[in-house]
Amino acid sequence: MNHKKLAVAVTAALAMQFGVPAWAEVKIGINVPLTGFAAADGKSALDGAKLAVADANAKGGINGEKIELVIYDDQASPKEAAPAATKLIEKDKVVAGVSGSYSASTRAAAPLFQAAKVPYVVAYSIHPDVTLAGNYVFRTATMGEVQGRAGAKLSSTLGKKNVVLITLKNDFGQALAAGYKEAAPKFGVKIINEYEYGIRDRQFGALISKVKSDNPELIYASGYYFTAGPLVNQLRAAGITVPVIGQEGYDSEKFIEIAGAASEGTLVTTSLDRDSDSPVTQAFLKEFRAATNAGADMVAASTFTATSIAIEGLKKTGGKGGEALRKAIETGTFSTPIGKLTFNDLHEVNKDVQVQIVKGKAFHRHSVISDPVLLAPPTKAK
Amino acid sequence: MEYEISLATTMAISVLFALSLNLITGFCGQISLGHAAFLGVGAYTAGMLAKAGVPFLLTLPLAMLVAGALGVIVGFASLRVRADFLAITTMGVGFLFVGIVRQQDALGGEMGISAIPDSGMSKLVFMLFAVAMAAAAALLSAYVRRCWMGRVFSAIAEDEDTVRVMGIDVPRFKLTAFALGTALAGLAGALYAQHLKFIAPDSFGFIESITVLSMVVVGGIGSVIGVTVSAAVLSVLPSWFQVIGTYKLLVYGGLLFLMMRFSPGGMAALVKRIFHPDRWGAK
Amino acid sequence: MSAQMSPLLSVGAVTVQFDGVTAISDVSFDVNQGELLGLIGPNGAGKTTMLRVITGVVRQTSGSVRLEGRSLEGLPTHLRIRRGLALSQQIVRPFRDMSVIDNVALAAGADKTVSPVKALLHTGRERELKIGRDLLSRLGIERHADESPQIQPMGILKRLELARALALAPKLLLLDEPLAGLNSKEARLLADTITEINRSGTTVVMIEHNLGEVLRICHRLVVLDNGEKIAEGEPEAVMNNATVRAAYLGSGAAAATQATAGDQHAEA
Amino acid sequence: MLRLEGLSCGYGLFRAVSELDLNVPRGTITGLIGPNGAGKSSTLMCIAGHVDLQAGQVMFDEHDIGGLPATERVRRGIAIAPEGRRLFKDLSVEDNLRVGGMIHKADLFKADLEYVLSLFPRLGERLGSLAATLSGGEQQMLSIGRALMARPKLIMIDELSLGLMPKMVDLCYDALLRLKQDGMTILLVEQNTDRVLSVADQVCVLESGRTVWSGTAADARKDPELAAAYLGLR
Amino acid sequence: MLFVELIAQGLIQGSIYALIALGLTLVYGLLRILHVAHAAFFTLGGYIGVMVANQTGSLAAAIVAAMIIAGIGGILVFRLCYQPILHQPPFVPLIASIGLYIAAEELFRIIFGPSGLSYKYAFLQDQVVLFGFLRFKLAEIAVMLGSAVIIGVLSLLQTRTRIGVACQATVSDPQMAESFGISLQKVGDINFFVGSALAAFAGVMVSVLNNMVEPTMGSVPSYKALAIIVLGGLGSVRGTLAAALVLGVVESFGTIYLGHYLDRNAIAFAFLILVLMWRPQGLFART
Repeated sequence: MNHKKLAVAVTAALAMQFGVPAWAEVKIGINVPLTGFAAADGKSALDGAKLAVADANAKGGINGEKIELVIYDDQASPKEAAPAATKLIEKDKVVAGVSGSYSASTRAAAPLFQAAKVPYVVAYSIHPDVTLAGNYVFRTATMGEVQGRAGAKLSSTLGKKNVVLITLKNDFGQALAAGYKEAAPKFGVKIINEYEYGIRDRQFGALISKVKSDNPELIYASGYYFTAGPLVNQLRAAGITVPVIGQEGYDSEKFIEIAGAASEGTLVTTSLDRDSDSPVTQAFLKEFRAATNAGADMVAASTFTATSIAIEGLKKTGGKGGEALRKAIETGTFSTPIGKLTFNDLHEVNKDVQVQIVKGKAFHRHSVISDPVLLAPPTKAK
Repeated sequence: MEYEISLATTMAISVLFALSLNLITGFCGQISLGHAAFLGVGAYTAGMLAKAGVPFLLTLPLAMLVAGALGVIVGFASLRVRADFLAITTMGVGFLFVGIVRQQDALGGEMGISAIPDSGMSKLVFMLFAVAMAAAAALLSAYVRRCWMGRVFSAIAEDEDTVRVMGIDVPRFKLTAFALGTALAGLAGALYAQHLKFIAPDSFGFIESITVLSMVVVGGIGSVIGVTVSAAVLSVLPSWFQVIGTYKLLVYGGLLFLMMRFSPGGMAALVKRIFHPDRWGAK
Repeated sequence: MSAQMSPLLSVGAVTVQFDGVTAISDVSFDVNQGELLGLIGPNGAGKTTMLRVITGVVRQTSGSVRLEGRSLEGLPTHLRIRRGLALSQQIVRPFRDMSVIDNVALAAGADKTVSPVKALLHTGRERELKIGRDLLSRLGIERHADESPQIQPMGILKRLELARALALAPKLLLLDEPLAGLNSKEARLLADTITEINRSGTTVVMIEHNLGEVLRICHRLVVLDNGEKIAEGEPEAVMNNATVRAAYLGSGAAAATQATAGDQHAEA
Repeated sequence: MLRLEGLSCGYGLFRAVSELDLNVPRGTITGLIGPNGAGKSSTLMCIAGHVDLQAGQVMFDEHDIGGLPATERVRRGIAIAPEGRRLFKDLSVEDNLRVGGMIHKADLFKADLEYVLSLFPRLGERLGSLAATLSGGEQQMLSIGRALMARPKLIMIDELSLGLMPKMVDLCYDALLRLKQDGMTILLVEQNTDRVLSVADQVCVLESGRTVWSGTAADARKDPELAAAYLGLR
Repeated sequence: MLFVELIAQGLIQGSIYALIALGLTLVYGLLRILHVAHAAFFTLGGYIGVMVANQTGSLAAAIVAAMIIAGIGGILVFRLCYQPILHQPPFVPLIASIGLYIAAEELFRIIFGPSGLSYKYAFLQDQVVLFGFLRFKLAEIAVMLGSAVIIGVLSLLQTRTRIGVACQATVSDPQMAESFGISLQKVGDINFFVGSALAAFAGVMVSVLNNMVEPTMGSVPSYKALAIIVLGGLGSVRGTLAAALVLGVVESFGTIYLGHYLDRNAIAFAFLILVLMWRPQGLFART
């Protein structure tokens, strides 16, 4: 794997040095966190993107031209993402960009793609500002606030009234909490307490003692699998048996592996439905496992989706980027592993929220939240 | 050209930032493991002001003022604790800054501040402006070295008790070093905010503090030229290292270690050793 | 002229305790204008502590220190120095990153280092370098001016330490064992230099173990033992004092000392 | 037993002692005297292996030990009671003595401890106390005792009487004489010249890193010039 | 009741901190180096623990293997990395150590992958109820008891054995210790071995608690442990122990009652700064 990555990067660098003509291949750029604290998600994202490119190339590429993925590590940091984006645009002359990274780095990169008029498809970073950068930026993920609202609805569907929020203190967690708090009153859900934790925290003993004394009916806990795994495990170990609702950050087999038996019954609002009938979804799940020998997670599915959308758009324009590509993506309907997607005027996706439950050491469909009003992403008007 | 311009801007800001720490640590001998906090103070001050409609050029002195004022407060800590204790105290200041900003909704909390209004300068002009600021900081550093303040600083760095019995008000000079250094860091922060147009608490954390300290130490602590060169090189190293992709931090960390292990005086000493081998051969 | 009347430095009933242990107990003495006073006593008698009380490094538990009639109470070290004290430390501590002359020039620039603003606004130091060179040549080490202190033998460093203190143009020069580590010839030469400094108007208080030189050059002695003042007065009288001899010299050597001391003093 | 030949030593570029010659015969007490900063302590620390030997030789038992690390020198039979005593302050008196005997087997400890306690009965009462809590005199006893635990052939003692009450000084000097009777060789640095001359077989006067006089204690007393310049005035 | 629970949780966290910080103190006491890379042995311990346990099915084997390998690694770091730069100004070993830590963290990621590893078997995951209301995971009890036992045994060894006394003497005055035949290098070896082994033990225990090891798991301990040894008065073993437990409890209460104002790190460091301004030598330093 790493050698392949190295080879790609070296080729990219050499191509840059010796000025290989740009028409030989269609270049798509991607920024992912390959080093630093977010490296695990970066790897998933990159695997997803590579799979999308490999799929497309196997089917003949774009007008017979091969697609090349130019990969830069952004360490999930704005400081690294900005030069990476500039380099993609200017040196590598990519026709489209994909963000396989977190919000901080994506927010730094998006205005640069916008300014250069290079369409930029954002996979899973959920900060509202991302698409506000302009009309060349698209997002395939459900925004944090939207998912939070879905979480509130799910809580009431489960018939639970008194909820404790355990919020990951970063933009992802805060956006989720904001959405949840916004929608909770509508569904008669009462937030009896909220706690915050940091992304490096793995020990939640003190927090859990307090949660226990709050005696909630349900816990809405934001996080990534690496924080949620220990959190859910420790919640259960402390004898707290009430349902836990998580989000797409949980959506990885690693979550089940880490939380172990404690993960059983955890609910997750996400974009990927493993029990979907959709052939696209099933094909993706199968191919991903074949390519990486691991189960796909939400990050991989989203980045696969984002990359595929860029490729689909390019197919329509015959490999041309710029405004043509923007329009093609804007107006297209895309069949993806996370459902049929269209973009609204702010280039956010309209889609249902999937609820998955951990059952028998795997994610399975629990329900689908389909509520166009509640789940409406922000539009230009708003 | 945009890419080169962007890199050059990054370099200039890093040089400015590293020189600001060099004033405190290199010249005056007060180690700081939390210097990124002042970059952050400058960036947030400038960012908030710009969003409030204050013109870019006016945000700069204000950012310097706020950062410098906070710097003096932290400087008071240096009067109370020394050496390793000071290192850890300043590290704590860094964590405290990030921790506080995180919880301030007014400062964008965890989400940070984005869409900072443009300076109105073109990228090229902004780059030239940043380079000019870095050059000014380098000149200031060189001047401080040569004036009486620099002499007092290096004496304090070596033996502050003896400086005291020479009738010199050590605390005031230390505070001055902190004020100057942190104000320059504030300026770097203001430029940083304008360059990236997006700031978030994590950009000013421990890692950034360590990075800037390593720039100073690798350059050769106290050496203006050495620090300038090392900050310029180290700041774009990760971008150059894109070629080695996933190995880049490994190489970065390794280089840092090897530099200290085999040339503890940093690049300045390394260069000296290469060009004046006899001077070292004697030892 | 009135300064001649009142003492330059007046130490009044100073007591110092560290963690309940009394290091100095109720010691009083005056230093007159123009005097060369020797502060002597066996190791551990409290001499260096006394010096530290005067410079403000150590705070006395009770008692007072006055310079030119003004109390130094509560003043930090650097302000006491600015009032006219200067200290030459026992263990020489030159700034090793600076040349010999730079060390002295830094001290000579007291008016430029009085505040950070002044220090920032001044670069030139021709005057200070000149003062430095004059002092170095007065102390006979001008040929080492541009060398690093790191390679200098003790004799040079002792003189550098003294030059640095003199560069502050003090009214009262405090010397902590200036002759320690020097051989008899060097010690004699430096002692002569100290006399000369004193003659040219600087009042000197000197802690010194080299009794030969102390007796030769000091005008007056204060003797401490176990933190208490046990004698004060003309050198000869002090050295003949039975208490001093018992506590300080050891019984056997006293006779020999007495004779020698007498000789030395007569010589001077 | 110990012979220094043209010994020069110091720290880095600084030279504390120049070309010192000194012979310490077996079973004697040799006094090393001179003013502050004359290089006496540096000489002892150089023999112990802590100050850089810059030139010359340190011969011990007819072997040149100048290049050996400090850890090896104590095994050859040189122990030191250094300036300022430098006890292990956080350790008990007993543990300080234990460290002193570290190079020997544990089962020798008891016998050696008894010997030290017979010299300094006072330490026996304080075995469990932390070294930091001892009085000055007790600390000096412990410092000497610690050195003796190494079963040395030569013991070097720096500033034996410094800061001690006269009674304590007497006790320590009595112990020295007993050690000499027991066959120990002693190299003593002392400011209290009178005391040294009362016990030493020979003395060496250092000044500014050089030997200015050496000979028997009796001769030293007789030499009026020496007495005037270096001894009597102490 | 909540009060007691919070204290108990604070002590669990504190004993993990103590295990890690203890090694740092041993190194600082001897060499005066802020050994940031120490946290790499915590991570290394976690990885070895998971791998050996998954291979052998025995947690005991995993702990022993982790401690021994990390201990040997510690000796190597001492000899190859620190010994040559001991005489440099303090920031030189500090930066070297930071470089070393960054490189180590990356090495873990490259070798073991970025997403971390988990145990195949459920070790110590059972629950224990004490006094009717205090509920712990077995692993939590094991951490507390394990730390107490290890630290107790260590302090016994330190005071009751010749080697322990020799180590203490060396920390107190390295030169004099050498003068009595104690080799600085050997004591350094022992300190690095013991310190790194303790960190590895903590790493295994934390990996069991979280059922996860990841390349970045040492990053919080890397600076938190520095804060603790400073709080404890730099180089004082007892001070470090006390500071670790105090900090654990402060964080435990802080995250609950101050969590909305400051995050966990900020709470810890705010506490540190307050203490240092009040006592610049740390909480438990000897005067």
